[in-house]
Amino acid sequence: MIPLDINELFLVGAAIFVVLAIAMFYRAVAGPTTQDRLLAVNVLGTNTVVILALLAAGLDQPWFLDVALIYALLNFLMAIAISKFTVERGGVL
Amino acid sequence: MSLVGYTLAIFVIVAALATAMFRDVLSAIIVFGAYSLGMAILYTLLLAPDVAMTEAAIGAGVTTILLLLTIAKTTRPTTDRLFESIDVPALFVVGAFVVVLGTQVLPEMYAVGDSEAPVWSNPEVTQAYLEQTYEDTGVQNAVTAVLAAYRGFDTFGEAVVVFAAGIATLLVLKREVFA
Amino acid sequence: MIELLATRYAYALMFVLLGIGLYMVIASENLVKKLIGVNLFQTAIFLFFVAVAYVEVDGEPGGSPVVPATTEPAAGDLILASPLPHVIVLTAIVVGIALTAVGLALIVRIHAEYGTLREDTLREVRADE
Amino acid sequence: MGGRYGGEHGDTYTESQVILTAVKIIAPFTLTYGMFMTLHGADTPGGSFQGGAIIGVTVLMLAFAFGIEPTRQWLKNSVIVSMVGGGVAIFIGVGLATIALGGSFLEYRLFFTVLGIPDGTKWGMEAIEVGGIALIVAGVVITLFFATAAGFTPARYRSTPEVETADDEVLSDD
Repeated sequence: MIPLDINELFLVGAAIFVVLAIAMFYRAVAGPTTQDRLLAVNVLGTNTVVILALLAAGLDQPWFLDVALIYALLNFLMAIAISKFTVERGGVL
Repeated sequence: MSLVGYTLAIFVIVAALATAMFRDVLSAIIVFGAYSLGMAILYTLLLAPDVAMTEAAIGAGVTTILLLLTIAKTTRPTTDRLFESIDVPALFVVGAFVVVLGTQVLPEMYAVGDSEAPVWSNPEVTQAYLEQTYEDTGVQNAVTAVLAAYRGFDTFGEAVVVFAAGIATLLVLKREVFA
Repeated sequence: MIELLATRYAYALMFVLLGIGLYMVIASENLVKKLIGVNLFQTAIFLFFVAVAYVEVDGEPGGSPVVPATTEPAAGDLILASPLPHVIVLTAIVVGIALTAVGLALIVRIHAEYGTLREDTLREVRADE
Repeated sequence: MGGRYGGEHGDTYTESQVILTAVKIIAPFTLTYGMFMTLHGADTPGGSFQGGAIIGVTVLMLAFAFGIEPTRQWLKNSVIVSMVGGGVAIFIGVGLATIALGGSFLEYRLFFTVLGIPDGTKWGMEAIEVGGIALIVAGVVITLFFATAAGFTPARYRSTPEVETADDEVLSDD
């Protein structure tokens, strides 16, 4: 299956990134410490931004980038919330 | 559509299963955040930008934080087992539920994206909104138009429900202010 | 069977997620996990609405529900997703977070009164009173 | 009782230079994007629900960086209450205004036909979107966060009645 169209190539790239996300999910499930899980989810968030950007190019729908932008901003919030929680129990307070 | 959609569906199912099976509540919350990420891509793929944005802001951001605050306020039981043991009666009930839905309801549904499906082909619903939105309201985003103009009363009720939920939270916690 | 799953994958996914959410609500001992299950159930319902609104022609997806700024009533050949289910889901998500918050407040309250979040322990404590 | 019930019994906030700096850089962008999305929701995907949620999330971000208690004092209770209450009031106000003009609830075009405001429909919708929904959603997100963060103080952990009356005095000042 060799994609001839450049848009199709973007879509296949997005699919590969989703497969990589599933692979990354192994660390989120198996990771012995909470820090492993946190890092895995953070990488998944970055991965999400990349997938959305590739889909925006592949499907020719530029507004996908708006959603990607929100994720780029909010992924950070999730990361600091969980990390502050793990530093000290109730450290978010 | 297809290839990304199917892999994404697998990802979402794996994330949901992990959420269900984790014994540690903190791990479950973290994995639920990942599930929410996958779900938002799926909404985006199904051409619902507004829904995906709301899910991104609320599902990934606010829900996670509120859950974390709750376990910070209450307790997080320590455990040495990674996964929950399977509850067989519950599994039986849920399995029956899913099998009945899958075998009886699924074949009756229209295919995803079928333009013959009533929600899209009925000229009095979707077509009417799409044709008249710009003429009637002067905004291009049909979702905003339906939200604020065509179904404004509905949105008003929803806003009051959210308002009431804020008050209910304060009442349950017996607080007149947030401090 | 395969053909059915291929064309209705969003609905099949929704049924599986409904099942997982229901399982969490029934089987989880921890109240916070029960509430996560309710949330999961909710997102499955949202997926149903969004999948209903989706439209494609010959495998090519349509557009998001943003109509071009023309007063020409050419909307008959616009292939756009239906805005109505999106609006319903939009309000439902915000109501959902409010619902979750009220549930979490109740959980905090239960923990303050009974000192536990486990359902079986809670039942014993309540039976002793 | 430790820091378990509410902030008043001990704050476990630990300052982190990394988070502080990162939030100082990111928060303006988040707020700007939220307001952009609110104000620009008419013509692009997005709208007041999303924008309001993002504006609310900005405050949550600040609370994580600077500590919840200082943020709560900086953002006075009256501000949040007036956000939520004012949003509902604006919504009701616009709806009743159209009724007063002789139409039905939220019949925006009366702003044009009766009052002669050009693009009256669009302005009416913007008032609902920006003044109503965005304020309500942002305010409620902040309210829920602060309320959950404050937690519940059981009666047996509440201090002597003097503190109760002191609390009441603070309340009446607000």
